[in-house]
Amino acid sequence: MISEESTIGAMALTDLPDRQGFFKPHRIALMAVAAALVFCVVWFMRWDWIPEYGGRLAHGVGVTLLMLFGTCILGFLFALPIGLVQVTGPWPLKMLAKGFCTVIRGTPLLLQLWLLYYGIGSLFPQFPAIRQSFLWPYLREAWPYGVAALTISFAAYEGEVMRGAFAGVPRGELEAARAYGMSRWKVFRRIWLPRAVHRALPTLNGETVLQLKSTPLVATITVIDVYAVISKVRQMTFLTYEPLLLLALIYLCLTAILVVAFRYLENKIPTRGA
Amino acid sequence: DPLKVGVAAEPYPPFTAPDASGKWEGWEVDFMNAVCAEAKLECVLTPVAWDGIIPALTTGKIDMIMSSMSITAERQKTIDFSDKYYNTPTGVIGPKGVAFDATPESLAGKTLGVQVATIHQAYANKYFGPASTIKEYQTQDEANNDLAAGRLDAVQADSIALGDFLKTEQGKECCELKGIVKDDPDILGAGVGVGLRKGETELKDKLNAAIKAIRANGTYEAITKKYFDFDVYGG
Amino acid sequence: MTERAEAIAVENLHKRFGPLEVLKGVSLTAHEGDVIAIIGGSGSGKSTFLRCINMLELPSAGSVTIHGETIAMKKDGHGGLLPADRKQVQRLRSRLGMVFQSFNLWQHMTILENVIEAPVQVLGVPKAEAVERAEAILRRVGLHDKRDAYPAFLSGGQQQRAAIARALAIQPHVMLFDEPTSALDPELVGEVLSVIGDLAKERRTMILVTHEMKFARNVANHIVFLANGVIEEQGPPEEIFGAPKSERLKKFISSIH
Amino acid sequence: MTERAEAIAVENLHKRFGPLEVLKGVSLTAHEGDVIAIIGGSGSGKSTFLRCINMLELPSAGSVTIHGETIAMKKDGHGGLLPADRKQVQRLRSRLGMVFQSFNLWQHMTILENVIEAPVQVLGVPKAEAVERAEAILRRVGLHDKRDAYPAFLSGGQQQRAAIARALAIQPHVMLFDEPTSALDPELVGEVLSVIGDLAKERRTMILVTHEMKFARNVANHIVFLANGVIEEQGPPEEIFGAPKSERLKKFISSIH
Amino acid sequence: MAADPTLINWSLLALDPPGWGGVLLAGLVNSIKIAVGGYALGLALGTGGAFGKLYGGPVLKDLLEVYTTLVRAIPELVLILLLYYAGTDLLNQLMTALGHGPVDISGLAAGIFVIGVVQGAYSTEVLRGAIKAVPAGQIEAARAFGMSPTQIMRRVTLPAMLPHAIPGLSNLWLIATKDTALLAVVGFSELTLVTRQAAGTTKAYLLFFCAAGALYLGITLISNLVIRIVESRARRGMAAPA
Ligand SMILES: Nc1ncnc2c1ncn2[C@@H]1O[C@H](COP(=O)(O)OP(=O)(O)OP(=O)(O)O)[C@@H](O)[C@H]1O
Ligand SMILES: Nc1ncnc2c1ncn2[C@@H]1O[C@H](COP(=O)(O)OP(=O)(O)OP(=O)(O)O)[C@@H](O)[C@H]1O
Ligand SMILES: [Mg+2]
Ligand SMILES: [Mg+2]
Repeated sequence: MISEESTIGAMALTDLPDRQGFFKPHRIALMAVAAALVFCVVWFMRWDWIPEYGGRLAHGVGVTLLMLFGTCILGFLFALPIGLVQVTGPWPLKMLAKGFCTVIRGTPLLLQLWLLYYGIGSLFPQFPAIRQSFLWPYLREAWPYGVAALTISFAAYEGEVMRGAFAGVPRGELEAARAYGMSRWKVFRRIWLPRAVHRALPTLNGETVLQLKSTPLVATITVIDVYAVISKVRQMTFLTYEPLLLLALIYLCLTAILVVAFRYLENKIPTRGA
Repeated sequence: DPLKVGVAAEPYPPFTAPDASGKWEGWEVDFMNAVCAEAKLECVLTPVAWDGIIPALTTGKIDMIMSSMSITAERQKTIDFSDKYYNTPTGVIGPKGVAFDATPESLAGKTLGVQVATIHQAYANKYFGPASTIKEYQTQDEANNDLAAGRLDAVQADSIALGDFLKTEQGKECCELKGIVKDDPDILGAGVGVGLRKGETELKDKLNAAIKAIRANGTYEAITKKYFDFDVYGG
Repeated sequence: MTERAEAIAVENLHKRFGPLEVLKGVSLTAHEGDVIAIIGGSGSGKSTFLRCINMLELPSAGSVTIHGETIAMKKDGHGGLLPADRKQVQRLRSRLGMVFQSFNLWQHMTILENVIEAPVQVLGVPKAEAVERAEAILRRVGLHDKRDAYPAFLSGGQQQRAAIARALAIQPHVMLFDEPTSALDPELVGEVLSVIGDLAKERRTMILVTHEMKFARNVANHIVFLANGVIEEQGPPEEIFGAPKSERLKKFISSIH
Repeated sequence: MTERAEAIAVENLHKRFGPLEVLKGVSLTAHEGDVIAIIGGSGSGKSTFLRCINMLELPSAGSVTIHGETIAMKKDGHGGLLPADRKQVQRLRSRLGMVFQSFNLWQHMTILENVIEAPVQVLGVPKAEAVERAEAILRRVGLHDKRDAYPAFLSGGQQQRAAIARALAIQPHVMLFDEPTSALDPELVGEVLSVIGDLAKERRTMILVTHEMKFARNVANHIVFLANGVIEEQGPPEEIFGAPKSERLKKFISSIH
Repeated sequence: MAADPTLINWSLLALDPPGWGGVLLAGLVNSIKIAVGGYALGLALGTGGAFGKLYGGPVLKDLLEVYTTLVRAIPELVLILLLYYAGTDLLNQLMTALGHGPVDISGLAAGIFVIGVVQGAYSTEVLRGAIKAVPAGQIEAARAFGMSPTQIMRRVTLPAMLPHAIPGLSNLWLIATKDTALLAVVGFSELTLVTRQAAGTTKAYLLFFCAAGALYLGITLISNLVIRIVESRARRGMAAPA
């Protein structure tokens, strides 16, 4: 597979402007223009619907965040073995992991989502055993399918990233650990894993932002996330732009929060150079 | 330039649905051809996502909507409508073997599926929510499918569309009509009309005249016979 | 010299990489307090030899005895050897302090964390005690003020000293150094050599691979000249540098200056 | 020496990086056939001086004259200078062959392509002719068999020779070398120095920044000692190395060995 | 559900009606058209953007920063909706203001425009990173030999940055092919939408989703092959092929 590095670089969004030297004359002019634009948007467009939908929007943001964090954490847990196996595993597992990553990364998430929900999901009720099982109340819902699809997708992309991260930990550092008599598990837990995760953090940041941007797809299988709420606003008010602009703003804020949070994590262990 | 007639890209049989060759057919497609011929308009059918069909009209991507869109006061704030060209009651279907009818009391606690951005969604929200859980689907098809799959307890929709579903293999097996909902003209509207941009009165007059003409000359009846065994024009 | 205990005894060590036989039967005994310098041309197998001692490289044949305990090996079925008892290897390794040419400090830990890692995780020293000991060692190598810095922010010489501190922290019976100065600029070389010189003064057992002949001469009590996978010549520094016998060694020594 | 034409004349060159004044008025004249070696401590501004000559670094004040043609400069409004005529700079640059410390060969071109690039693209030499000339030069620096190799696959010494060939290909009036050997190991150093020595024998004008005093002494006819941004002392090698006058130079020379 | 769910009705995939294979292939062709067009547009925008960001004036740099940040932070789905309606709307208003009638924007053109704008932001960053990865010495050497800025760009900067840019650009291509699926939400009949229509009409959801998945996967795998060839060509001269 192709190296992910430069795309991730492009998607990482980690270079926020620094505070010093931010305010330059031309920036102030640009900001004035931007402020004027915002003013026009606020003044000339219709925003009276916001109070009515505020509660639902907040709820939608909650669902979006739940989807995001739930699937990122789950997906990451799957990604660890998928990445590790590709670096050190026996070849059948290696091929399996590689195949999984290729197939998932090679097909659109939207399609995977529908395949799970409308495809596989609609087969379940044909088996009375499933219908009667304790799982059925969950299988009836849409969100488990959304979580499953997003988790699988994240695991595949992140598995590829972790493969690179595991492979990229300098051999010497692992050798040093072995030379001091650490057991294999200890080498993994104390040196290999933390080093790999640390190396992967910037990439992880980019991938999490991408994952955030994938969450609105679950709206197409009836999960009411913030995107679905906005769709509803659009349908109820017949406004074309205003709800979409608000939605863009919401995602912008969520992205910014993610980027800042990851920044904080990354800075906990400083690195030098590129 | 030919006029672009917007139709929901999601299949809505028996009114609009693509066949395996990608050609659109159904009652409404035939109706469109007849009206356009009558009004001497050159029309091309243009599939648009139902979700964005009104913005598509207002931003000029299409010139009219013929997609089973009911005339409602809410919509009339944004777009204009021709006279109605069909009107059918709204029904509720559910699985066989479970007894309930189309009343709020009877549906309370159940999960009801509707298609987004339809009068049915508005109606269900007003009368059945929040006592019933209302799930919104991009297409009627998906709602029907989820009902068959047991993920829904009931589906509310246009009775003709539901009837069509109940006639299918899948529908026959699982479900039946539970009843017709109580009418509310404010929401359920005064039938289905052709959606138009505001201010296009000339086009609107032409269409109204054409609808009147094909109803008078028997074309409307001939088309309807192809698909239904009753009159869809309604009272 | 004979009454001191044996710290390390390597016997008839062979190592091949595929078709290439790098070590062709090397035997070496280090007694407690010995400082042995291994010299030899590039590619002569010095690093490989050092790495075989703590099983970072598995020997193809031969045995390694550390403090009287021989590492149990078994055949791997491909003509090589495998450690019979992984636990034993781990235990014996923790008696050898290895200092790598490229330091190999763990980049995600501060210097102090690097130094206490092996004592706490491998030897089970309580953390407070390990920290106390680590601080003493860091003070000794002159790095106490850098204890909370991450390796990437240290100069080469400082990193090298941190690596030595890390190796010292497990109170090893033997220190193994692989070209401890080759990655450093001349100024830093002096800094590191003085630390190693101090260790030598304490009569700590050390085996070092080095290209710094002057240093080898001053610090080691025994010089081993490796060439073509065998020990071509060995002896006290005066002999090796003053009166080399083999042609190869003569050539090697003359080429240095 | 006075009747030979002036190849390069630098007058009262100043260069500041922000608050730091690196060159504080340096003047130097190289006549045709001169081989001038610039020596000095690290950070004394040797590289900066060389880079100012071909305007890779823009001087803050002063003038550079190449073969009688002075580079026209104008004020940049921030207290520095800018070339008044970009075309002129490009033209004059193509008379100077620069050999960088880190070679800077174009990695995406073969050695031959590297060598013909400037003649074809800048001087407009027909490709066939450029290839012919390039092959002759490559043969001279002993790289003819590597002409179709990419730079990354050559050893350091070979890359350095390729860089020299590339500079020679534009038949420069003056060759500028920035520490041509500092990135090489001792074996390769000899290889490169011998090529430069050959050029010196042809009486080609050269200005070189170097740390190899022995070489500077043998090859240069004029030594310039830079310290703290000014020429502290200059003269023929015998004087500079044999009878240094300034304290600083004395100290510098004694520190070399 | 069909009477016997285990029986797969392969005839549904036949190329001629009543099989849906032909429709799927037409959708695939549409997807590829949009992906190619959008990718090309994105590349053009990205090249301009990258050079603008590196060598442009302060105002241009800031504007490009806003463009790339916004586009990379907002979900493609939302961008597609915004651009699809707003983009064509603005264009029409512009045309009207200029005295022309409203132009007719085909779904294809709109799709290419939308994907292109999204891809442009990512390409900008990929290319910028690649250009920055070219060692400064390479460019300095070119300057020292008297090359003009355009010569440097043409002869050194662009070819030298290619090996750095290709992995990123390849990934963008794969993303472009998959992003076309999002145009389903605006009713453009690309592969995903026609799959949904076919599945909805025939109720053979699994069959059609799997078939579409196989087609997408096919694009990816073929692309990977081509990319590998291109990459090995561009990387010639680079040590240690990764
Ligand atoms: N993992 C390996 N696989 C194959 N060959 C190897 C491996 N490690 C080392 N070698 C080869 O073994 C020989 C000896 O290597 P070694 O690193 O021990 O040399 P050295 O004496 O340390 O040299 P130097 O002074 O350059 O470090 C070399 O020819 C090297 O190429
Ligand atoms: N682009 C720059 N910006 C700021 N300072 C610089 C820059 N380039 C060089 N300097 C400073 O100018 C001084 C002289 O640098 P220069 O590279 O000319 O030294 P040098 O004599 O070549 O040293 P060396 O022998 O180490 O190469 C140094 O202090 C250096 O830090
Ligand atoms: Mg070695
Ligand atoms: Mg320098």
